Amino acid sequence: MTLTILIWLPLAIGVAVSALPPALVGRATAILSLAPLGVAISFLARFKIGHAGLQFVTDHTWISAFGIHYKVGLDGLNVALVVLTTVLFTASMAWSATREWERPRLFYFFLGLAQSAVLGAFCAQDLFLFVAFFDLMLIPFYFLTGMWGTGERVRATTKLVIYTLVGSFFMLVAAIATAVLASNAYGTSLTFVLSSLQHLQLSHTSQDWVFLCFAVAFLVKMPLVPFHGWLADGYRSMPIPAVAVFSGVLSKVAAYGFLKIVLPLFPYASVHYQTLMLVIALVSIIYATSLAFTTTQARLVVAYSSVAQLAFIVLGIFSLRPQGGQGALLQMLNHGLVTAPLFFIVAALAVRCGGSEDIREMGGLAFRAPVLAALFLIVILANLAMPGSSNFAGEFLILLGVFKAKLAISVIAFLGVIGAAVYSLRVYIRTMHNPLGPKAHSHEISWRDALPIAALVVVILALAFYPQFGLRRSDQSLRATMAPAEVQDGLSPAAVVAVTGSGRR
Amino acid sequence: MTATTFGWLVLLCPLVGMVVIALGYKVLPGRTPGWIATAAIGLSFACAVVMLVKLLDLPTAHRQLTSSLWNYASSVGVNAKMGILVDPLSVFMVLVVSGVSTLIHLYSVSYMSGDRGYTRFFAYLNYFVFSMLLLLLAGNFLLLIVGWAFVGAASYLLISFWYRRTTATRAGIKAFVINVVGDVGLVLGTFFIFTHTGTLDFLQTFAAVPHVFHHNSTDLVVGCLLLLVGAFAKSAQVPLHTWLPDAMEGPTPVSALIHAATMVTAGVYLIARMHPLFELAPTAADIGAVGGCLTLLIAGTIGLTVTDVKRVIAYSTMSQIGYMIMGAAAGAYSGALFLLMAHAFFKALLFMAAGSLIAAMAGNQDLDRMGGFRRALPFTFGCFLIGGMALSGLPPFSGWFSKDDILAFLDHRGGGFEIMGIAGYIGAILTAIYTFRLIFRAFLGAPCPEAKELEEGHLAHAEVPTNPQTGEVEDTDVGFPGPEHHIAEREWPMKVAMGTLAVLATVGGFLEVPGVDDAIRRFLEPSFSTSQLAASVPSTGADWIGLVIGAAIAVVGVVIAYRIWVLAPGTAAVIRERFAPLYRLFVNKWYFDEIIDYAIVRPAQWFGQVAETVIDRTLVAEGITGGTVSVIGAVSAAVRRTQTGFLRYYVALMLLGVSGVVIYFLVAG
Amino acid sequence: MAIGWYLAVSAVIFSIGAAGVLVRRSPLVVLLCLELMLNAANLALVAFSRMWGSEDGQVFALIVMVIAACEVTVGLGLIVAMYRRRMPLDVDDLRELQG
Amino acid sequence: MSAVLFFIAAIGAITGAVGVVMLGSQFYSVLALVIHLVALAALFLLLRAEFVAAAQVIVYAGAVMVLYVFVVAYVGGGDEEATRSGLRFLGPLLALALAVELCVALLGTALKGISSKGARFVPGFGTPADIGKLFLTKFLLPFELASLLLLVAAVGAIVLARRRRGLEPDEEREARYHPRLPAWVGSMAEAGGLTRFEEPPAPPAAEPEPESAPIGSQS
Amino acid sequence: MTRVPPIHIAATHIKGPPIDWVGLAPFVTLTIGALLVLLIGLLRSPIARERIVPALSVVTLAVTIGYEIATFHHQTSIISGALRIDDLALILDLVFAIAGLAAVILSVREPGATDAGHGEYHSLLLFSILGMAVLVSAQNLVTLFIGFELLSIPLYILCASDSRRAASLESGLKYLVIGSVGSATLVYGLALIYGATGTTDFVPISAAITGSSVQPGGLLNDPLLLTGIALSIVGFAFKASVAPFHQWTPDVYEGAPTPITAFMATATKAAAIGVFLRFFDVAVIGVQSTWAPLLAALATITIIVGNVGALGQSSTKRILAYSGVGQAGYMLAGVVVGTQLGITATVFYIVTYLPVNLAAFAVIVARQRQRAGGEDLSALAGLGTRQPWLAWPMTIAMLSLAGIPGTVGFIGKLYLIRALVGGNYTWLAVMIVVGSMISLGYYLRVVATMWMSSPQAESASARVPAGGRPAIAGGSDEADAADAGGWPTPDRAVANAEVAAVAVLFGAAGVFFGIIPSPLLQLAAHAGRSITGIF
Repeated sequence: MTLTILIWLPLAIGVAVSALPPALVGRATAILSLAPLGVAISFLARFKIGHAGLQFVTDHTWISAFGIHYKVGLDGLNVALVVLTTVLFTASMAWSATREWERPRLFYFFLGLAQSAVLGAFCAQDLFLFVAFFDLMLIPFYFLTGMWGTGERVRATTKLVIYTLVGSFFMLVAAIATAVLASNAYGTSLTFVLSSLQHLQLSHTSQDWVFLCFAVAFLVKMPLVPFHGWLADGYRSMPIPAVAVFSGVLSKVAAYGFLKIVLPLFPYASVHYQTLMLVIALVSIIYATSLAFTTTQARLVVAYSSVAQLAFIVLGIFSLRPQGGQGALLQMLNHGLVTAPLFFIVAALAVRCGGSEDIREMGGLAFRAPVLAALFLIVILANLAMPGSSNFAGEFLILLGVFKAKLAISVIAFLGVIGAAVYSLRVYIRTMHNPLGPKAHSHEISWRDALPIAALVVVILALAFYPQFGLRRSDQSLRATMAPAEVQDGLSPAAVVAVTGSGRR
Repeated sequence: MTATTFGWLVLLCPLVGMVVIALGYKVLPGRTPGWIATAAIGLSFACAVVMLVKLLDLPTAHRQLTSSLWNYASSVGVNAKMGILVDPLSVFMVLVVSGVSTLIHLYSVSYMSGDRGYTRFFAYLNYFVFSMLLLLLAGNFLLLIVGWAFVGAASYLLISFWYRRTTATRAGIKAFVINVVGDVGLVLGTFFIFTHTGTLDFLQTFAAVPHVFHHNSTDLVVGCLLLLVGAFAKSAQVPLHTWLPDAMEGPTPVSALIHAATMVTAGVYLIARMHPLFELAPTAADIGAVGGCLTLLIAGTIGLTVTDVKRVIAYSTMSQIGYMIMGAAAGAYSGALFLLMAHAFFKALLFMAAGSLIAAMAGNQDLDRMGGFRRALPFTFGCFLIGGMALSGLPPFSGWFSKDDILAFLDHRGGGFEIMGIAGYIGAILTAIYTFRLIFRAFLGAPCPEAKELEEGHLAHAEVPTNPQTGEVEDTDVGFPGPEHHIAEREWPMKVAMGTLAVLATVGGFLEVPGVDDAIRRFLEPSFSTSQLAASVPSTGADWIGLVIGAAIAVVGVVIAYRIWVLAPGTAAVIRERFAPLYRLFVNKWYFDEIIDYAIVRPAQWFGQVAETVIDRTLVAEGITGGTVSVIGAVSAAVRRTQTGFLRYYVALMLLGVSGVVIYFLVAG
Repeated sequence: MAIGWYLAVSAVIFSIGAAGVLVRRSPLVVLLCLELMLNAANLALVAFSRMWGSEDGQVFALIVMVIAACEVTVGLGLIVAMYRRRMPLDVDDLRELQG
Repeated sequence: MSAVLFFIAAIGAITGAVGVVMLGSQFYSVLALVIHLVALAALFLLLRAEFVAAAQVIVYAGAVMVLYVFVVAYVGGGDEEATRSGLRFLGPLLALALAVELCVALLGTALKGISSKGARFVPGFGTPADIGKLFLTKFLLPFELASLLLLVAAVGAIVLARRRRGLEPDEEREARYHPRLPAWVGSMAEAGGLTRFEEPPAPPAAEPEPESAPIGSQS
Repeated sequence: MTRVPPIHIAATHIKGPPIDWVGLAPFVTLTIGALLVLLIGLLRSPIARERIVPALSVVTLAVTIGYEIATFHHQTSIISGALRIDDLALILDLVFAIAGLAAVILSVREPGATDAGHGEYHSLLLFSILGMAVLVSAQNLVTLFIGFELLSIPLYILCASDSRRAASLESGLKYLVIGSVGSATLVYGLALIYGATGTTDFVPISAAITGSSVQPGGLLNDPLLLTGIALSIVGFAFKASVAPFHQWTPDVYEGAPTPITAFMATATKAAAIGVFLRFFDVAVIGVQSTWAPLLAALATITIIVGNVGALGQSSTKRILAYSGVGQAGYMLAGVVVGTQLGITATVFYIVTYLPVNLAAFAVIVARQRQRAGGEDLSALAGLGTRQPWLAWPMTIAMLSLAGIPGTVGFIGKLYLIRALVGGNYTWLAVMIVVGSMISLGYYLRVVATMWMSSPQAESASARVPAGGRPAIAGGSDEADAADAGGWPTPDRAVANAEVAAVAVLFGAAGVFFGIIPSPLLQLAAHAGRSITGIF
């Protein structure tokens, strides 16, 4: 059972189901999508904790001319994210399966393709392979948004793709440059394999511009201010399952890229631009938060809140402290689990308000929909990272890391925590509480809608009791990936051990 | 089965209760949810008692037990376990909380019956108790913060329990956000301490503190101040107090449980728990004490003018907690906790009585419309009177012993604390005045219509239910107090609960009679073994002097109140005229809401608007995106315009290119 | 005469041909002008072949001559076809394809 | 002596060229080109390129020009009104610039040969014999390809210039005594006389309705 | 040079050069095939003309391809150094042959072919391929020039072959005139080079440039030579439609019969870039320091102009034309580097560019057969639902041209960028990337039209543009009816069988080699190595 199977299984399913009559495709996909989930969980189960290195590695030469390998593997950084991916995609497919889609075969094919691409991006251990998957991820969403979206879908999807591909293309150049310059500098043969590139550090000047290219690609994908131009339109037009996985998983790929590629490969630049990145993240937090409690579109509240969350993640990564990194990883997991059900719930709310997602027209929905209200409450509390939720554990670690790195920034970042409480509760109260809204016709959530949400809520609650689940596997790998930057930052490995080890008496 | 096992059980009972009630929301009939909830809390009280016993078995030196189930978040140097700390302090608090909660649950069983949200109410209530107990038993900072935020969330849920009331939801979000501010303070303070100690565990921290911090070191002071922010937000101390009066939007039992007996006292617990830190950072401690002192004065003044029954009690709560904070910060830990316990008793009692009173008024809480309930609600009147006397510190009620214990300690410490002590006495006189203002106006004097109706034997019911705050007509299908009301006289559970508390409020003081016994101090001693302040106690004589002064002041206050509202009812108006500006200041609650609104809320909203309209639409959408697009578009248009279709133009351009290329080569060559 | 003179002449003729392509609108005359340009090239080739005393240039010139003839033939054929289609014999009116 | 001849020929060539460009009537332009070609042939002779000169006169002034004249006659080469566009002035300027550049290039070279009268004359240089020999040896391939190219040109001329149905000026009249000409009429097949007048499967597109088929968009 | 006195000259003395028939085989095949096709085209029976002729052309091309594959690695220079047969030439020949094959198949039922007579049409096509083959393996100015013309002149005719459309004739004339100006410039440039070096063979030329055989210190700064190079650059650039010599491209591409457009867009461009490689990396590599910056500048301009020009177009053919301009810019960038890696990258890019472009044009042909104004972008609306077997190849083509992973275009870009970065032309690599970003604007537009716009919108805008005509007379109404009715009537589907086949085949190739590029990469690597003397 190699990773390759896991990666390509969803696509295979997507292709296979297109043989079925359209009526059945949805259910079939939803059921079959349990297979990748199962496989992923089996990997999680077999994952050996306490190893920094890769596990379940598959390594074939793909393009020998460039030393490009098809190398996939799991380590502490991506194992949880892989599982998250399968979980969210399964949830989305389950959610879609109970609805009518025109051209269903295509729809589920693209969903499958998307899942394969995301899994590939997470598992890729070769720089070029990662770039390829990273760009490939976009295509299915281009179609999903353009064909099944709402409103100005074509405009929105074009904007989305161009915005993100602009970044990706720069990243392509940067990636190739990384390999080429490295091989020139050290006289080795051209290779894109991350593990080997890690030993071929680039000169400081090249690191600087390469880093910026990567950063742009990732920041656009997340997106952070000021690269969020596509966000509002894109999220507003995407069909719910697509937007759920997009903000749940795809944005994580970018964050993961920082952790997996940028930090180990360009430690000098990471330290050099640390403050810049932290400031960008900080600005995004403040900015997205203020937008989130201004906008009246329920969906956009979620969208902007995820921008803020991702900003927190970046904050954690670029604290260049293991606590921050761990927090970021945990937060990736949590945010994915929270944002997807939120989008499903937004859809459910829209159904109860004549299709409108404007919170001004909602209100008092909790009446006659206590289950929906309860689910929503749990998710929203997790979203505002209430202590006791795993999100809080993540934010706690992130902010602790930043606190150690740059005190002032962490203090300001706490404004984001408060803001999160404000806008989350605002959207909850404006929809669920208060007098009955003008268009509101509340009724209890149906099983088919509740199932994916409830499943995810269960996971959220489980994590809330045991956040360690998201931390214990990544510990070693994270230290490994952070080490170069830390050394570069002046904290020698010894110092690192001192800082981190002091707690464990 | 050690004490910690029962500690876990204490936590488990309410949690199970909540889950059961929540899941059974469709099937549980009638008052069953209420009984289940009460049973759950009662059980956990029982466990707490057992825990106490187990703890008392141990020698004094070994009365600090920890136990952890699993790693909560422990990686890269952070060691947060799912662990509890059982020591006299926590046991004491657990006992108070679970005990009072049991009674309040019992009270609610009947008081809330007839409410559409009956099941939800008890689920929330159990959840709250669970959170509170978690807060108290937490063995490390992370878990403390968790419990800290949980109680905040529970309080939010219960404040906006009648969620169709916009006033209720607004009050809820206000409470929640201010509590989050507190959480943030707590977290940041934790960071400051953690970065030096490298551990989150309480005992390890306390062990490490003396070694890593020198006296009054900046980081420690800042950290402690941030902890104080948390404490102040939770305990409604100036300037983070504005949520508490609004929190009265919640059902009365909620006010009794959360906003009087338990949650709001968490701040006191925190300071007591963190005393090793505070004693090493006196600056922070003193600031805390001052804050408490200010609060008790400000709250007292406001309490004089407010006419909403529950709000008066709420302000009195603020001022009482002001005493506790002041005391705890100054080092009178046992005194503060003593007052905390006593306050839990008599303040819960007061709220319950008020609840009964309000029920009799068919939901109306306006003091101006009340009067003469003495005969209509004899039991309630009795309870109210006991509670009032305890609150205003009349001997021999619990309030007398406890509060004046603190004040005596302050005088004993001397210096700046003397002044605080005096302020405390001023506060005491205010307390006595507004408390008895309440009693006299509500129960004495000419009976109001509702009172009369009740004397004829039937309870008044509002024909059109309206929101007591805004007066707008209530949305009655859900999330609303419910059509019928329940008064203590007719519901034995309420009677039992109130009666028990009345007794406790009366005799509770005798746990600690200077010179006679000091059960509480002795019991708590192990928790404060390291503290120098706790060791130095005023002499018995000093204590007694303090008590006497306190009693005298209380009596004076009562007399003044009697003079103003019973003998010469017009006086109040006269005073109001005389001190018009002062009155305006008090009746507007010192304008705190307005200040916060203008200083923080509005700017934030304004920035949000600007961000959306100006920055996002104009700058990002038009500026960055649109700019690029339009530039490319212009170039594209230019290119296509040159494509005229005129063959000869093509040739011309080509030849132009030729000469250009040739020139390049001639120049380059 | 020095070779340079011949080359100068060829350059002039080449430019005249180019100018002709630019200013004349009748495709026929445009073809003639193209002939001029090719002939200029021929002159240059022959001059160079004289200069180097190698006959490659002359061979090249002959080939160019053939090619010129071919281009002319095809061009004339096109013109006839256009005439048959009643299309205007004026390059400025051939603007159906543009943008 | 040679200088005089050169100047006469050069002037002739340039005047001819100018004439081609300036003269209003296409017919005169053709004649001007003839003059130019003859003058050019003279220059070739001065450069000892007998064979090229001869080919020039025979091929060009002979065959090609005749072809030109025929076509001009066929399409009725009327006068062409002077061009209106700005190219009228821009064009010559461009050409002038080009000429200057080329002269700079040609005369600015450091090669000695440019200013010389050319390499030492070897008897037989430029004779048909030599050229032919080159064609058969070194330039065999170009030679063969040139023949193919001529074939292509011939085919192209036929493909383009042959008559087509529905496009003739006087379609109706012709249709009367040439009912339904097959599609290949005028093709080389017809020229080869390999075809009789029987029914080829005329592609339906060969039924144009004049009114519904305006010239320019045959649809 | 030693001269035989004229007296002794007699035909008997003349020894023809030795001829390596193996190397020459592809050329011979093409020639014979062309002539045969021409003759069979004279036959009477329509079967012969409309079936055998295309079949024979296919056979010819197949045999050619066979020979080329057989003679791979067979490096010789034949016919007294006129031609050089090496892997570079062979690979490019393969490209020409495949493009020709596609063009032949697409031309079945092509009105242009019927109109010009199948024999003539196909033989001209084959002759043009022959010309390309000669051009890219020419080792001698004369051969080069005649190859250039043998490639161009048949195309002039073919562009005009559909002479019932005024547009076709117009494009023919435009192409002819501008082309002739281009070739005149080219030949003048060649003349100057000959004048500067005194020889017409590449190798001696490069020797003369660097060495001091002609002039001490070589000709590195000699204006004569440099001007010659300049003029020849223009000639080639025009063929490769490099800006600012590109303006004929959109018009001619739009006017010409679509199969011919497809052929030109792929084969001609390949030939032009191929001759760039030959000429600049062999003959005048000595002055690379002089011409490289200029070519880089031209490449940049081309990338910008091409991609930007395509943005506002309404005709798919025009969009592809402009995109072709942009792509030429990318390829030229590969030439600039002037290293074996650069050559490899360029060749590889040409190879990747071939299938997807053919697929795209095949789809256009299919649409033109189905309805009036099939080359219009609006004709593609809703294709995704109604004719996925056409929509998918087009989608793949667009994505590949845009350089999306999973398609050959991505690998092609990868290789180019790798070569540029390796050759210290990172800024040019960035230009390529910028170009691709702009290009997304129109590639995605095409895709969006196919998948995301409803057929209703399309049938509303289904107008017959000037020059547009139904492939089947009077088919216009039916076609529109069919479009409005959704699924195409079966006979149409059949009528497009071979076209759709081409589209699907090449589309599939576009994806296949995007995932498994190594074979193509090795092929290209051989091409790179076949040019020695540079590193």
